[in-house]
Amino acid sequence: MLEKTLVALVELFPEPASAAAPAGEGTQEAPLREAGVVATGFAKHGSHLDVLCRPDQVVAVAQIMDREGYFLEAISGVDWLDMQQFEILYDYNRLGGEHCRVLVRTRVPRREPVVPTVSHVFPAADWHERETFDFYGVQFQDHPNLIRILLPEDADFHPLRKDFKP
Amino acid sequence: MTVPVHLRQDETFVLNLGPQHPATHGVLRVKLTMDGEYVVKAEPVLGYIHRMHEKMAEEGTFVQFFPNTARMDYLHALAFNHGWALVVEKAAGIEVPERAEYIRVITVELNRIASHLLWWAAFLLDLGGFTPLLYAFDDREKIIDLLERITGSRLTYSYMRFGGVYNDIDDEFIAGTRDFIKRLRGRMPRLYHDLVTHNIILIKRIKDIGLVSAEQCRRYGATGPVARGSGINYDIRKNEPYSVYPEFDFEVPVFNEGDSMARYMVRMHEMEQSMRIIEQALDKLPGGPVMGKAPKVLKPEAGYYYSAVETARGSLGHRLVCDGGKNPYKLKLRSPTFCNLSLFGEVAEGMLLADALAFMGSLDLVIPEIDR
Amino acid sequence: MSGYLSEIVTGGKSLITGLAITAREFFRPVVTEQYPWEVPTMTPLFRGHIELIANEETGEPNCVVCGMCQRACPSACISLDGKKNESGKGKVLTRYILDFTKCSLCGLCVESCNFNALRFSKDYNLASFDKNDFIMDMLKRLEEQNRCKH
Amino acid sequence: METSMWRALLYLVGIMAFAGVNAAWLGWCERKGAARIQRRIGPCEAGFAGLMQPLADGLKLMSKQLLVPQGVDGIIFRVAPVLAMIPAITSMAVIPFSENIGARAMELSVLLLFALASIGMIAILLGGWASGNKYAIISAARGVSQNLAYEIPMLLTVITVVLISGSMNLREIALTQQGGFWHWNIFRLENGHFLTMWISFIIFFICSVAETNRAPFDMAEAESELVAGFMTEYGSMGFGLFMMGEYLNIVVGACLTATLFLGGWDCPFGLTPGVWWFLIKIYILIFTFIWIRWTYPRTQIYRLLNLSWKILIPFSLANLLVTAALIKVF
Repeated sequence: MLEKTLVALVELFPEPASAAAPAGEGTQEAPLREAGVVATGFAKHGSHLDVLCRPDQVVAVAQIMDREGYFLEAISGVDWLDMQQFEILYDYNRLGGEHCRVLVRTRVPRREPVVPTVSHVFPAADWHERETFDFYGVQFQDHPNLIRILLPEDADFHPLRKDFKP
Repeated sequence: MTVPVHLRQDETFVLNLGPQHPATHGVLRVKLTMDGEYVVKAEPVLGYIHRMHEKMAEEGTFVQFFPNTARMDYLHALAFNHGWALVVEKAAGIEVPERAEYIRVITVELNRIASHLLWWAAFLLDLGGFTPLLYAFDDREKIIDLLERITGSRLTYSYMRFGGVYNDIDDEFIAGTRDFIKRLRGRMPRLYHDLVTHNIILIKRIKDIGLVSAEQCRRYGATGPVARGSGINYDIRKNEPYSVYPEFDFEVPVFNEGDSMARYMVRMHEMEQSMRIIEQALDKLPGGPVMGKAPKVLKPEAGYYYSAVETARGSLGHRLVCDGGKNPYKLKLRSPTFCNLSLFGEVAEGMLLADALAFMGSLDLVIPEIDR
Repeated sequence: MSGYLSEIVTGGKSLITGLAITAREFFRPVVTEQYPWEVPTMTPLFRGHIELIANEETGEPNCVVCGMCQRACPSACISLDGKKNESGKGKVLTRYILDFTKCSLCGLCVESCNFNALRFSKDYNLASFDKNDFIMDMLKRLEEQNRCKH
Repeated sequence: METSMWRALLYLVGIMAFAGVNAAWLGWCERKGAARIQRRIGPCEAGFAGLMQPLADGLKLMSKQLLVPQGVDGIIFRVAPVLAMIPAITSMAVIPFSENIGARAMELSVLLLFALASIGMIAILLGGWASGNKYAIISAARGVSQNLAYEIPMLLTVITVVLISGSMNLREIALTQQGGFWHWNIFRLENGHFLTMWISFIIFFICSVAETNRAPFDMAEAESELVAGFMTEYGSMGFGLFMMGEYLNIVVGACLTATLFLGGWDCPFGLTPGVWWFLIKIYILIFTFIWIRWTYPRTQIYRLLNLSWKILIPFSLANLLVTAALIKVF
């Protein structure tokens, strides 16, 4: 299963996947890894594959995952303040059958954080994306109704941003 | 069997189910557009008990997040403790002694039975039967007393620490657990199954109500008893074995009908399986310390970490991002009921109000876990 | 037609067994504890609000004002300070305030104190109309305990 | 019967007292019975074993303020609870408590009882509609369709009883059943009625439970779905009157069942007939009402209507046919 997914994902990124970066990259690593698929140890990181892709490829990856029979477990946002970037993490996992969890990451500049929505592929994403928008202010293009889900409607702040002062 | 009925779109009225409503366990509001008694569109509105646990995680150190974990799903608090302990132990590479792992499994399974008992009581209350609640609470009280003996609190436990558990279990706890299991096994067939499961009124009330297909579960990411009720054999204790679960043999109850009755039977069988796990864990309980060595101030290596734990309601995921500091850089809590509820809107269309509530009861919602 | 009849028969039987069970329960003894008259006994590890431990002879708190519990608490309920000891070898506790309204009884403070100066008390029925009653002064409570002990 | 003023006045006071005491203390019986089934104690603080609890509840209800929601038809809002009480009390005038205790033995008393029962249904409709609350309107619609669905089988089974005892007057019906339980309608031995009468007893009992909106059929005030159904907007004595109306309906239902099937004031062995036997029978029946309520979950509205239209009515029709045939044959 792992190889099948790996093969399916790799052909999505034509340029060679540089596996130079260590398993996870912290904020201080020098060369920013461009798009690619890296296998990470499950015991340590809890996910088998770590995919970094450009924002516009997110929908393509979601369609591949849907075809492979994965389900979308969670969408989370990370605010890398010092690199002035938001990072959106998509967690895909298998329901039953051989276990394989894939983490898909994409980075968007902090000033205009826009990512295409995957809610038409995975309806589960609808609420998760609304929550990421609610806490970080990431705009998901053509999302059915991108309004706040947890915070009151008239809240004008995004609490999980690192520069949020209560 | 929701009779295929022609819903007149124009003559609908909006009915607010909640936030103060007896059937929503907590403060969930569902905006129902109704045509007579049929639900045309159901849209859950969340956020009435949102406390921003994820920001609290970023403020405090790793250890200081333990009280928060118990406040999200207070019915299965120990599984949330277990999930948080697992992800940080994975990140920081902390060893947990064998005895602590066994104690964790025993207490988590006891807490799962307590959670299922309370779900069963509240589900029957939604359907109008008041007496089963008292019988279920009579049993649940025994578990709560047992867990209070060793953890110190009754509902929101902060019992686990990185590298083990807060304090050891004693023989009185072991004897008490064995008595409890014998007692519940004696009461289960008569008070739970004869009085309720085989009752024709209940069968008519939840059979073929709220049909959820396996494909819907996959697209909405529903896990736990909701998925197992629709034929998906996915239990994290079996599929992604963690802690010492591989050492116990237990089956995962899976029903294919996908209606509320299937979810009901899944949970009833799960109580039985949890009792089997507890008995095996008590038999194989090793000696030794309960607290491994863990550094006072944790600074896990930077990176992306994920741990999934099987709670009574589904797979609870902790997506942790560390930047090498002593606080978690980012913690996303993937709560199972958040995804289970997201399919309510699609399934509840065309249902009667009474069926929609029976369906919501079978989803086993805990609202603070949805809102976090 | 047969399904119709068999359903009525099985349905009727299940209703009768239901009644029989509740009837038997009707005559069984009561299981509830009559709270105001029968008071529950707390288990040894029960977590009430924290209190100071004093060594037996002098009745002085063991606390050396190191502030570890103040830092360990996730919701910053503990505030304490002390002054230099006259004989110059350490500090003496002068003020130990616990804001019990914010405490979540997680036990990190008791765990972090390695001078055996904190423990959980056993009183559970704390109720009052005024929030300030829960801003507890631990030193005063210790003196009362010492006074009523001898 | 001489119709002097004193007799009418005496009966008026007697029935009002009977109704008042029953309405209040049935609440106490219900809470004690429910508690015992759930193995707890129930009210035991107010007075000896909680006997003063209904008084305490009554005073509390009276001291509360009756809020009339804004923009609602005030008159109907206030009339609805009273309308729920009237039929329950007036139908007690016709019930034969014993040989010589019976306010008025009218010729068509059975018919009067059922006419009054449908007034109770109108009270639910008015109460639900007049509160202007969406939950109340749904509950009113449910209450009406349920009462309608359960009135028909009830009438059919009563016709079988009237066929056997030959008269519509409750006193005559009770008189024909005197002398030992084998004379009671439920076990009627002569010309083979015992075959069909216990079926009509069961159907009648189920319908009386459904008439009073209780137990598995409490669709009108379904707590978990419709908050409090048609009583949602009612505050103090409005709610109080609705509750007392419900309890009095139970008493009337129990009296009717006892008179029609269990031989009114007749002692099981025909020795000492009297009003105490009648009261014993009523309270046993009332206990079964309570017992059923705390055992079963609630049915769904369509199952409930299916139960009536698809099962109860065909059965009661067949029952009526067989009874008529038996009378013809023997």
